[in-house]
Amino acid sequence: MGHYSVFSLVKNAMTGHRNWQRAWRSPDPKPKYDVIIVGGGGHGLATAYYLAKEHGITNVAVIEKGWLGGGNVGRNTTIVRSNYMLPANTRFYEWSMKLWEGLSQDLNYNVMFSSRGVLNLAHTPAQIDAYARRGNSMRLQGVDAELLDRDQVARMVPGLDVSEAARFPVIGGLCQPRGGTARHDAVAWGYARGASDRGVDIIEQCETTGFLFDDQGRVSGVKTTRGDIRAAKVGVAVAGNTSNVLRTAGVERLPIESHVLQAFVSEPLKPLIDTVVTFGAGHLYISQSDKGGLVFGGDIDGYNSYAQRGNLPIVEHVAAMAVAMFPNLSRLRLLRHWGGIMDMSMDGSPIITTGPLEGLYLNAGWCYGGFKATPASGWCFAWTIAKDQPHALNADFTLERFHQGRTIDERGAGPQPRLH
Amino acid sequence: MRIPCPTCGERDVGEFTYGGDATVARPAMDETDPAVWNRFVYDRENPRGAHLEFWQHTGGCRAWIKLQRNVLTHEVGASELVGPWSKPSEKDAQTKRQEPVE
Amino acid sequence: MSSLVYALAETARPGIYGASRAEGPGLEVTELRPVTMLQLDAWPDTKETLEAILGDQLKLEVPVTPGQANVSPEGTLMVIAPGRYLLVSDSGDITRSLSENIAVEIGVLTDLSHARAGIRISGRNAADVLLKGVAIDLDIRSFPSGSVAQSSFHHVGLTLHRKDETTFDLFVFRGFAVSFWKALTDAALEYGYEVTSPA
Amino acid sequence: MSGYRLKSGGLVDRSKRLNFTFDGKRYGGFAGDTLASALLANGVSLFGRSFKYHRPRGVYSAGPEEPNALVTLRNAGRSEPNTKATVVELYEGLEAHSQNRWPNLQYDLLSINQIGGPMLVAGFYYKTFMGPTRKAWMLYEHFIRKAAGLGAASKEADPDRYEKSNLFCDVLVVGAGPAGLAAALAAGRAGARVVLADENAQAGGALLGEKEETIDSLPAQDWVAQSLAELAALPDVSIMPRTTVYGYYDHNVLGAVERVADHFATPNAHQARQKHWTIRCASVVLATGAIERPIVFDGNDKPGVMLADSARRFALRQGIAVGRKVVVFTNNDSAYRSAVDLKDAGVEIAAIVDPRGDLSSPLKGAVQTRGIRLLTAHVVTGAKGGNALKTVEIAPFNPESQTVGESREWIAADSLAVSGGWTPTIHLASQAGGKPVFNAEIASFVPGEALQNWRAAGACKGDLALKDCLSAGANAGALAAKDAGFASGTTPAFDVTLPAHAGSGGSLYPLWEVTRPKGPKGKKFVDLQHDVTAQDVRLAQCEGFESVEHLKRYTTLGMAADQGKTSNVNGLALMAAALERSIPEVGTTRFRPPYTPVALGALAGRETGFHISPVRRTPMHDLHVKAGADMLTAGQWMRPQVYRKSGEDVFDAYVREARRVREGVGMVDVSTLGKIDVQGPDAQEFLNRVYSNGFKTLAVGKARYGLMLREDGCLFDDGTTWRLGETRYLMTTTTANAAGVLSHLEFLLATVWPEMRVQVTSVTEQWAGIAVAGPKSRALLQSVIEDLDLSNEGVPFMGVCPATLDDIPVLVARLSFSGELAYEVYAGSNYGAALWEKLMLAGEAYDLVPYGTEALGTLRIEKGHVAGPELDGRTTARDLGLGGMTSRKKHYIGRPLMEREALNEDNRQRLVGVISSNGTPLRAGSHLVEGKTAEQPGRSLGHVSSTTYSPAIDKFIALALLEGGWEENKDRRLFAADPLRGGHDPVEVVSPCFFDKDGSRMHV
Ligand SMILES: Cc1cc2nc3c(=O)[nH]c(=O)nc-3n(C[C@H](O)[C@H](O)[C@H](O)COP(=O)(O)OP(=O)(O)OC[C@H]3O[C@@H](n4cnc5c(N)ncnc54)[C@H](O)[C@@H]3O)c2cc1C
Ligand SMILES: NC(=O)c1ccc[n+]([C@@H]2O[C@H](COP(=O)([O-])OP(=O)(O)OC[C@H]3O[C@@H](n4cnc5c(N)ncnc54)[C@H](O)[C@@H]3O)[C@@H](O)[C@H]2O)c1
Ligand SMILES: Cc1cc2nc3c(=O)[nH]c(=O)nc-3n(C[C@H](O)[C@H](O)[C@H](O)COP(=O)(O)O)c2cc1C
Ligand SMILES: [Zn+2]
Repeated sequence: MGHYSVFSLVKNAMTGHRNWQRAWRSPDPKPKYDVIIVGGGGHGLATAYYLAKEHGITNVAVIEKGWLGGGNVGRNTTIVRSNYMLPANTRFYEWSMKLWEGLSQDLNYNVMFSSRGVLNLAHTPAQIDAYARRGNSMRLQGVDAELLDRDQVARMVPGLDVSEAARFPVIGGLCQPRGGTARHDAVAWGYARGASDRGVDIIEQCETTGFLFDDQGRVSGVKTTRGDIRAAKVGVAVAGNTSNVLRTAGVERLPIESHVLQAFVSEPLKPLIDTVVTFGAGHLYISQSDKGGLVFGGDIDGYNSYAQRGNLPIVEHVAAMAVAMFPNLSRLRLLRHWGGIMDMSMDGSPIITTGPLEGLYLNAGWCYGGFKATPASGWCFAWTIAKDQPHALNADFTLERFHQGRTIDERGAGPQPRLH
Repeated sequence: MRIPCPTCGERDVGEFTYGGDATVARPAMDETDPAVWNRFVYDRENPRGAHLEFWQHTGGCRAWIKLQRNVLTHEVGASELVGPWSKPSEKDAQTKRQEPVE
Repeated sequence: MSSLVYALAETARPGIYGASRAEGPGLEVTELRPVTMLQLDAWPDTKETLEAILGDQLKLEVPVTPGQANVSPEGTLMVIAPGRYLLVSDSGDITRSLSENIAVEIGVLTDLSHARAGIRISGRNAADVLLKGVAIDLDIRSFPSGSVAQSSFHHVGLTLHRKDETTFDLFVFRGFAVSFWKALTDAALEYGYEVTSPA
Repeated sequence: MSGYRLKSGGLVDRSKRLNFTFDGKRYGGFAGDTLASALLANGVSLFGRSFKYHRPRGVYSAGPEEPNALVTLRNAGRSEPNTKATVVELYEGLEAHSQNRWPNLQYDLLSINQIGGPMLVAGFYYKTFMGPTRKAWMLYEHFIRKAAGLGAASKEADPDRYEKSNLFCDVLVVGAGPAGLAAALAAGRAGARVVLADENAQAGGALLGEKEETIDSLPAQDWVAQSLAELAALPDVSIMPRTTVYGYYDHNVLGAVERVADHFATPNAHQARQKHWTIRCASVVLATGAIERPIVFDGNDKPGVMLADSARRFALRQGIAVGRKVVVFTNNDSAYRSAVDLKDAGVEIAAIVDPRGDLSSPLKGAVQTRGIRLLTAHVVTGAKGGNALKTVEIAPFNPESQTVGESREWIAADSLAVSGGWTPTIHLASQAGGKPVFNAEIASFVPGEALQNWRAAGACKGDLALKDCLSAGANAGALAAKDAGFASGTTPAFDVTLPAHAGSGGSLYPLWEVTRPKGPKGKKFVDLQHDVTAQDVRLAQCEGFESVEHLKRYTTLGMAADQGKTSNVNGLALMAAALERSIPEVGTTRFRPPYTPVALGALAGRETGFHISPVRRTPMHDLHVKAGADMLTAGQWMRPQVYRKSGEDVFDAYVREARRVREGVGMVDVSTLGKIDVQGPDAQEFLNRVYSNGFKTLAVGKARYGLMLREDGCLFDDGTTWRLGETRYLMTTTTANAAGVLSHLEFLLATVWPEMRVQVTSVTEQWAGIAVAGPKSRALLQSVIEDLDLSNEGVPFMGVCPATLDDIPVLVARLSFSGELAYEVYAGSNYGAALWEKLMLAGEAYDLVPYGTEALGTLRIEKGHVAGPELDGRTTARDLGLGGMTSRKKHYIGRPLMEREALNEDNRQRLVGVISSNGTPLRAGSHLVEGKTAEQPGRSLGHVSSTTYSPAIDKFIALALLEGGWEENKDRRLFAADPLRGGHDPVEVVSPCFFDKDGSRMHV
């Protein structure tokens, strides 16, 4: 793999850009690996990367049923933050944030991590209290957070309707200055390139259809549309498709439902919104991509779905919220909207664990917040697979916690996936 | 998406609130084994296809219904009322019902 | 009674508003102030019994299917769900006489007289205005006179009763009445509308 | 200067002159012009600058597929960036500006990007900008963002209005070209309710302005007029011009936007600018036509290069010659019509360049009789010019070997009309779930299998011949009507005559890219709007971005505002070539709504701004407002926070209010509490199952506080339930959970205990509620209630009795949230205002204060009563010191999982009282820590949930959740840490009840 830099660009420009190497190799699957990761999304690729980089395990295959990065990593609104309240979440997402901060350099791939700040708006004193609780929790764990008043919010986000006549007047907000966005596709490609370069085989257009078991009943590989592939350990990181993949291993039920979340992008505009702004009361979050499109999203459609497309009520609601928050957006046009299938867990927090079967490892339950988790998720999952036990950072993200009553319920919504 | 309400006919999805998987069997009230309750509360098949689910017509007649819906294609099948009115009386059966699309 | 203050007392001010049309305003909007609104619920095996009592007391034929209403001098009876009826009446005594006749074994009565605000809209654009919020096919062939629907408009739940081709009675939650009125009349601006004194 | 207005022809009204400006310069046009046609008529050829390289760009098409001619329309709050000049109808006073250029359109400094061009290839930014420091990206990003984007958004609010409505029909026909018209006629004649929508101002589609072809012996235009007249006469057909159907959603729900007033300077009073239609129909006919495709060659983006049929449309519709000397470059017959029609209109056609060696003789004849130079077996290899096209380079071509000859010729031309074939407009069909299928004959994709009830007809389906469009349209319309239940008669046959130069549809020679064997390798654009070149496509392939979806994301091909309408097929053809695979093997990227971009305002409609969510008002709302209360949002409700007197701030006001309650009497509007009528023979048993505490022994005329758990054993809600009769209860819930509790109860009755005879109905709106609290509450109420003895005997604690207050029938319940002697007085909502006023009046003698939610909070915190901040969805009854209310004797919702070990560990965070030790106000959201200093606070042991100044004990107090609970911690010195707001103050941990622990005050 050639090193990327401005010099490599100049050099290749002179030869008509005909000598670039593939970003990642495209090998045929070998019959056997040390580790197979099912799912070529952000988490699967990051896991492979860190297995190789941190644990020296390079005889690894990442198996992707479609094209790499075609899942949620390629369809999310790219918000990166670690502004969580519950300690298990805060420390995990903060580790992710730290990894984000050096990711482009680490990968030698510009993932355009832009720490432009993430601002959550508050509309009632009760919301301020709740944000204070969360922000203080962050600060006590060494994470940056600021509580802003209305004027500070107005200065930070010009164009935002902060008038008192608004239906839900803005009275302040919780800001995480280090939060921001990253270029979603680049994250997948960068990890793929990094992993491939370290020896990981990335196998696209290869769907797992079942699992192989050894005499002891341990998972010993996967059946795929490109034949059986053996491995001592199989990690599953298939986001919205978790239930289906595990079903083929005989795990019939999980504390997960698949729901559709939509995302939206406007026509490209000159810089207009410089921060990530979220309006929790109205279920809206908005930022502007470097290309100029306003990228925004709202609540999930609210019903189980594997369709990767949503319906009009959310489209209309999200537009209405966007225009209410920013009355100057009204004439701007929606360019495209799409959906992704999320693995909504029963408490809204993820699962990174050994099991539920011998030889199997599970990474799931990311709901609509797993993009920001990509580095830490891969890092922790790699650790868990390599050492057969969780790292302290993911020790709480077990599968047993639901039955035990040790849920990590940031929203307090209880076992109702559609409410997390 | 349009959802057939056995009472009101076909209505927009926005009038309904999702109530989750209707195949999970609720333990009897006197069941005391937490494992049984845990499975009921937390564990879902989450199939990628035919699904039987609860919806409430909160923006209409408030009925809880069971709906057959393919969660991959969003195709909607039959719906029926749940609860005391689930079995329509003779009289009701004769009257016009919205035929759910198959 | 002087102590009664209806939800739209301050809001539904008579006058002509919105676009002026040569043909006159496209619709008329009136606050309704029925004396009694009563929800009646039968048990599955007492539906016929309750219907008989209702028919008898209200001197009307109880419609068989949800989604229909019948009107008599005693009031309007709407069937809004299986075994569930909504009675709107100008009689103040009807609640007592019905409750005397309906034992809990037959059904229950819930007084909603204060829980809803009533609005009548009529005129050539009445359906056009409603369609801006209600996702129900209001074509007279699909939703003939006498039809009843429960739906929502501008996120406010409403019960809709079509009296005739161009007249609809609406009942909404009282607390939302002002917001609903504003949304409804705002939707009517392009046709012009006249507000008349409460009925 | 190249384009000009022809002496005659077109559908414009030459008697109606309209003035407009572009970049501040004044121009004139005619009614019926688009902004693009009017500018062309004025000889303007430079419309804008491209996205990345800032190359000069002109008009490329005459429709919604336009990639180049994007302008910012209107100004201030009405300005609309990225507007396609080709779809803007001209109106008097129109103002437009070019975009993405600085300082001006002619001389754009960023066109320097063209020099860096070789480096600015697809994805270059992934490979650089990573140093020297980790944070350096933030600086690069700043400049990249500025350079990117196209138009600039207004900073002002949009003054216009948007409407939304619902539309129901049997058959929706999208597109009013020949296929759509025929479909609408067939469906309409069958009696179906038909809606015919077309994005253009006039129906007719490709037939607009068409004179030479005839349908059933009528000139095409007249046939259109006749068809429209017939449709208009059918009672159940509506024709919707200027209406774009942009999205096809589940179950035949489609979104459409009608541009009601975009063709005016401003909408009329009360008129919407645009109207959004949600269309629900039984079946759909997609007759959306086809879009012409470019061919990729060096300089194919020069202003003056455009689609051949668009050049013709400008002539036929607006009477415009797009240039003075036009070269036509085509690989199929359709562009011959452009050449001939332009020639007949008096425009010089310098040559027709066609890679095909052979042409049908009528076609050849039509060209030759007009003396047009015909260069078969030739291709255009390049176009040159600065801000306008100057010359076109051609070379011989061998269609068999697909090779370009070396000899070159330069032809002077100011316009190059290109046709690479036609791409069916399959967007809606694909959105609806039909996977596109490749049709080799037209070298493009056509709609796949229909998964919903729709059918495609006409050019949209790949039928390019008019006769086929008509019959397919009629057929589709009839079948659609049949699906909706309307039998139709026989579908008509159409008799069509075409001019000789119309050629035949099926003789396309697939030609995607022309490459000079030798000579300069200039930029060849595939995606004009995003500046994606043929080289970029090959670069993507070389780097392994081979899947079409990777190609798209890596190069941004098809991701611009035109969503690749003119570029996608070329892009995948080039990728297929690079991979040496077939085009269908490469496939298309996924189609998504909207078909063309939709204003957010139109999607929002009127339900935005203040109307985002309705306001819920209590019956006393207006009185609170009149009394000057600060109103606060609580969900949808508005509630008085405090009734401030002049000079008071919120603190002063709530302290005064709370103090008055403890000393005298106060009253608060509690109408927002959820109220549910629970009735039926089994109501008692039902309540006993849904509450964690016993309800079997509740007597008629008494109330009881109850706890409701979620299935997982955590607390869900609390409230009092009043037994009003043998089988009738009034349940109250918290304001926030009212809807959730009702649904929960309904769910249980429907699914778990359908045999129970219980009815639950929300009566929240039926009752106005006022809590009258304080030592003098009894006296005050007794002064206005005559028919009820309010003494301890008459209405004991938790007693509920009917009474009359003046003429108002009320329910009086002796309940206390404040810990004082207190009553809740309920009356029908329409009495609420009078009730409040009467109490206010009678209260004068008792110095009654109205109090708001703030004082309500003070009073309950003093008493240690939990509310929303404590019932946060993670706490259990035991956590909140309410373990005693969880029965061990019965089965109830939530019990089995509540008993799980983890929910009962002693070190869980549990409710405590907290007192500020140093008199500093406590703030909700602070955390309790052990560390003595703000610098070293240590770990969070819990958090402060509700705070107040307590007038009763003259201290700043709070409720908090703390590991281990209060007894464990009562001797510990803890600190309330508030790093966010800069506080770190010592606190004392106490029992959560601060005042009147034995409750004697409320039992008097
Ligand atoms: C609209 C939307 C907005 C979002 N916004 C944000 C946000 O702003 N911030 C944030 O942090 N998170 C966000 N998320 C969530 C985030 O995108 C996901 O949580 C995260 O990407 C999931 O991890 P992943 O990248 O590994 O998943 P994916 O990219 O979905 O990867 C899973 C992969 O597994 C593959 N796969 C599935 N089954 C098989 C099989 N049988 N065999 C082989 N391969 C298989 C899939 O094809 C897929 O490529 C959003 C999600 C959506 C849909
Ligand atoms: N000879 C050729 O090669 C050739 C090629 C293409 C077209 N044609 C001719 O073009 C005509 C095609 O007829 P047709 O009826 O199929 O198509 P059409 O192009 O005449 O009509 C389609 C109409 O649909 C509108 N439309 C497209 N998408 C829309 C949407 N989402 N919402 C609203 N409106 C939308 C278009 O603006 C257009 O007015 C025939 O006359 C055919 O001969 C010929
Ligand atoms: C952050 C972000 C920005 C996007 N910006 C654009 C854009 O500018 N133009 C565009 O056409 N699509 C854009 N997309 C959407 C993609 O085209 C695509 O719809 C999305 O990745 C989902 O894939 P699918 O539509 O192929 O299923 C963007 C997506 C994301 C996640
Ligand atoms: Zn219903």
